[in-house]
Amino acid sequence: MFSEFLQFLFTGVTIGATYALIALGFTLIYNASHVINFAQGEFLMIGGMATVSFMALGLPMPLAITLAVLLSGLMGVLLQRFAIAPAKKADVVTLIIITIGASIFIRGLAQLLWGKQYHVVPNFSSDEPIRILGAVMNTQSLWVLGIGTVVVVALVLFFTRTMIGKAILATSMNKQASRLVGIKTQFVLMLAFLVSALLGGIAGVVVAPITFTSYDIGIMLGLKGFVAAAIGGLGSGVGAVVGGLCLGIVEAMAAGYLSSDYKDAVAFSMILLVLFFMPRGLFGAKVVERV
Amino acid sequence: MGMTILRRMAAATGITLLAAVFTMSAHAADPIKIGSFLSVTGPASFLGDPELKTLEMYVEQINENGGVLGRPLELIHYDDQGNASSARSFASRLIRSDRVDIIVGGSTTGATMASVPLVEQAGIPFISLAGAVVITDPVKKWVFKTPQSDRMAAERILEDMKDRGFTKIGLISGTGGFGASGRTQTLNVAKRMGMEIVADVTYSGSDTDMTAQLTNIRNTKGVEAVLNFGFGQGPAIVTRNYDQLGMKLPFYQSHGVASDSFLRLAGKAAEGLRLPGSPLLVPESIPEGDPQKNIVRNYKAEYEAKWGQSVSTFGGYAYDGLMLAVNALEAAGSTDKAAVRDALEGIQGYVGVTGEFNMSPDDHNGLDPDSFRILEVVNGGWVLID
Amino acid sequence: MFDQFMKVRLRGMIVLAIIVVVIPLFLTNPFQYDLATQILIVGGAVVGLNLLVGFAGQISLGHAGFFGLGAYFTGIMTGTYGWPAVPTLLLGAAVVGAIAWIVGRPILRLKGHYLSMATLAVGFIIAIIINNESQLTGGPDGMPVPALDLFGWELSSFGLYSFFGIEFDGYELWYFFAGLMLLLAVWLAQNLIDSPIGRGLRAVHGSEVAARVVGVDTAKYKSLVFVISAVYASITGSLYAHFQGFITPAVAGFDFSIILITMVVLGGMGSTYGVILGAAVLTLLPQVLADFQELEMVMFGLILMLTMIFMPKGLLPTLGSMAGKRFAKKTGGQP
Amino acid sequence: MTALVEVKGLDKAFGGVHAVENVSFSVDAGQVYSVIGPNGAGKTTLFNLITGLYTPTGGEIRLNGETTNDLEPNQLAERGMCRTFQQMQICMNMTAIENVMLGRHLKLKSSLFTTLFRLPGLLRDEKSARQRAADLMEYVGCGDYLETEASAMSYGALKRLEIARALAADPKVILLDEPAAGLNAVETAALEQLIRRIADEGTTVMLVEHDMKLVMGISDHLLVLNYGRVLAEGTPSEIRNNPDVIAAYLGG
Repeated sequence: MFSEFLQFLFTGVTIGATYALIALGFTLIYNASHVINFAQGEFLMIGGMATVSFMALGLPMPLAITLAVLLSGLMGVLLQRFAIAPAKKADVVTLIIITIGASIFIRGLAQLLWGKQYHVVPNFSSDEPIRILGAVMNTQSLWVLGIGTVVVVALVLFFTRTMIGKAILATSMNKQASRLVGIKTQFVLMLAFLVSALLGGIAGVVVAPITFTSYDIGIMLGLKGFVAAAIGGLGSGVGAVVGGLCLGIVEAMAAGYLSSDYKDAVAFSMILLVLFFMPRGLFGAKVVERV
Repeated sequence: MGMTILRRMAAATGITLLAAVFTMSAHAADPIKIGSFLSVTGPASFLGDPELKTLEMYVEQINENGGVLGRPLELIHYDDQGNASSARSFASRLIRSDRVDIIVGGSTTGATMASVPLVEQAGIPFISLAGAVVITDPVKKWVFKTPQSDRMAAERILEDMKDRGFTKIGLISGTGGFGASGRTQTLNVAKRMGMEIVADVTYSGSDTDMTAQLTNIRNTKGVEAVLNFGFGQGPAIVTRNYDQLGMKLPFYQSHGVASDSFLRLAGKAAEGLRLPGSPLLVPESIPEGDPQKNIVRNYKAEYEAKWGQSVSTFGGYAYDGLMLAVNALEAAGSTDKAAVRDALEGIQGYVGVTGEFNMSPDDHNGLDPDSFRILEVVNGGWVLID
Repeated sequence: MFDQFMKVRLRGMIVLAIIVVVIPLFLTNPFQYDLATQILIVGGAVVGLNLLVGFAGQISLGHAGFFGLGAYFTGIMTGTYGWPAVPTLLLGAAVVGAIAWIVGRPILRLKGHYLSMATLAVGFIIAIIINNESQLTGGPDGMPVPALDLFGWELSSFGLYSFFGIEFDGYELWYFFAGLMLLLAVWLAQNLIDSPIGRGLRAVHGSEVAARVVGVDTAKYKSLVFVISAVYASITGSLYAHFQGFITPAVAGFDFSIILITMVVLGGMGSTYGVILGAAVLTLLPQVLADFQELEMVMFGLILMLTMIFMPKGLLPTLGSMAGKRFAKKTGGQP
Repeated sequence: MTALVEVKGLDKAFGGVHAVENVSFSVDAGQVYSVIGPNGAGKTTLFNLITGLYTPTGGEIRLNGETTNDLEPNQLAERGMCRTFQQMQICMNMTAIENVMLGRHLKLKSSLFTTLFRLPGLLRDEKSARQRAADLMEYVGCGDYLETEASAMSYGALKRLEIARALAADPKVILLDEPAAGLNAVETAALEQLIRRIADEGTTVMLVEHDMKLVMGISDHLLVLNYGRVLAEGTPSEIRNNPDVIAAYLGG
């Protein structure tokens, strides 16, 4: 029985780590601009698909991955420059629709470029799964967890130790004030999109061996990432990680113990429950209404 | 300045749109119009994509060879993106605006069924490329289909299991149309054959890990064989998870993954699994003298030469659909809809990629379960078992 | 001054009615009627959604859930159980309204993206239930729905009818019936907006604090408009089911929710006639782009993006203000 | 007779920081009662507590003898309390007169049914509400703006509009939070007239204001807050001569 539980837990943590990485991307952009970027999933897709096509060109895997992640980052910059920046006065919902339009556009391009088929990215290391106390774990899951941890630590260092990171944080706190002290907000926003897209690209590459990859893989993963970010509390890095892991574990446990038919419904009910008691998610900032 | 132009462009879009809709329709009356709506993009694109490629390729080929009844074929097709409501809209457009003579299409059961009321009302021959048994059972006057039904697939799989002495089965299925209908048929057939489904779990099309569901099957007492009914990338993930969990029970998939791309995705995890499939995947294993051999070999060679990717069973459905339509048109000697329908119903002994079709007023599918061959994955390739 | 208000409202309705009557002159085949009827029906749903999103400023990313509930309630009750269509439609609306009230109370306390998250979750749960309960709903492959039976008189888009010696095709009658329903939907929505209740709703958007201190029970009003927009969705969902004759879980799905909200935003939030234009554009666009084959998705995304970037207020309000303030007063903006 | 507004030992803490601490006072009907104090003294927080936007962490607030600690702003409005804001809360998605008619909300009790089908009762109510709103706009001095979109109005006009909206509910007590902020001398003089007139016509006025000339000129009673606590309370002349106030505030 314990091995069963452990198996569900492993499964949940692997999926959850994926969601967490995506949620972190949402959080970054949300923090810098208060935009919910529905095209976040497309960064993942680009990461995975570009890796596949660079490898097909005969590039060695590490180089292919690096290029793919950079391509994803470039896409993030272009998105901010040409879709978000020109619409700075738009309503929240309007911005959401713009990012939805962008995601359809990017997906359409990917489909033209790479076709509609699913592709495999090989495991980074051994295909042989690891067995622990009667449960098994894919080696790629360890890569997801490992790279996830590295990314989180890197982000923490980035925001606390570097000028650029601090500038992004400052902009998220108060645009006006940061402009006064000489931070170029547009530049900072672009950086936020860049980092977020790089993050998405990395997530896309590390999960591709598990989930496969195709031009439309970003839709569902992006949505799950948004869900994770909202459970954790939009704008909270810790929240994104915890929210992602929670969502993954709840899905796996629900599929294992309750009903596989309704596991997604269970996950969504959990969100409603969390928001019911904590209207700003688990770690969302408490805001006093100022009037 | 660029901004102004763009803004004007955006403004013009709305007006252009309205104008464009009103100018649709009106084509020359000369060619025979074959209408098609397929799920070329979206979650069922691996059905619609090879289907469309097949139709395009053979319509072109037929026209090069002089067409049908001395008239060229014109293929009018739309992408329903796997959405049944769009499928219905496009069916309406094909029938009422494009005024096609026959429809070959409908990648998914949902898309097909959503269009059936229109088709029946308009009285236009419709050859569906979707799987579920409800499409032709009960028989609908104007509706035919080329793939074997999911009920046949279930029968074929369960028979093979029974032959090998397995009667207690663990079932895992997708929650999409294909998986859900397949699950229902499997439950029914199992009951009829005196077999027992001891575990019954599902996964949704976008899931990325099915380990939890498989763990439950593994921990169910008495499971002797496992069947996965589903299509898309899901079954490939199931296959990999199955392997990772070290599950050694005999493993079956449905015809929903009968394609080489499945093998590519699942890799060595697919080793040893069985499924009911078209001989298309094993053209060299078909005995010489089998009437299907040449047809299958040619289709495979032509498709792969033209598109540079491996054939799938689904493209074969479209091939058969188009050829049945052509046969019926020729037999009817005109595009008269009732005559074409009657001709379709009268087709006997047409050998296609999928199998031998013998239509009748009670059977608008015309295939028998033996047209499914049981295949096994051995050394990364398909091997004909039965 | 007050009469002038009445006139502006009436004028909008008259223009809409004239458009509905004139359009058939340009329709050359039943397929175009088919599309036009879809626009009119879905238009009704977005007029209702606009009350919630455009006027009360509350985002919903799960509205198709209510549309789907209405469609399936009708499908199941009239199809499987043989209930009469009109009472079923009304009962369905009441049931969906009650469901909206129950889920609306807790989730409408949420603000901004958290509310959109919660509505998204509600929509997903509804879609999952419809997809999984195949005994009732036919599962992912969908279910057939009987033609609309108006107290013994069956309105089928395939039928042939004769009035006073003039022959009408079923699809023509459906078009006019849907047009009538849309006019009714618009009339009710306008009445609601231009009333004390409507001011309360708009104040929730304009300044929730201001609304509260002058005595508007904002929680109650948000629930109220949520319920009303759900009822709109349910009724139009029922009509849609009868009209289409076949429904699948896609009518309740996330994609359709996104399409509905996009219709509102694209057409112009808070502009009743704008959102109908939004419904028309988003219904016609895929049909037009279908001819571009594999470029369809790229073009759709691009058009959506560009329109929203350069016309953030939506099509009708922007076009309206381009055509001059007078025109804008009559059709776009606030009634 | 009991006081109209009565506050006893009121406390409000935000995460350990006391914005308002142990504040007590009472306002009699018909008074102009002003709250003054340096920036950050807790004046606006006090107003937010009284009008129900914040819930007190301690103490008691009474309106007309009824404890109102847990009431929502709309429930307080029903009991005759209305207010304006330091940072104006105008519905920019409406016209000017609609904003004032919004203030009339509580007097308009038509049912959903009446509304949806636009029955005669509603039309009658709307007509009288519109008339009343127009009169009030005339009264506060922005009668020229009736059908103007609120987003197109000047700052000074919006300030008056907000007062008209508060008055539209026929309140017993109206709380004005820095009504003179941002106004020029002429506008301020007109405002002083207006406040006096409101008070003379029987509506109690509570005022937070920095303009000492205005405050001293029209107030019957003053409360001085400093760091969330009461520094002094009394008539204008008492306050003017209070050494604590002079030391902490007036004298600088």
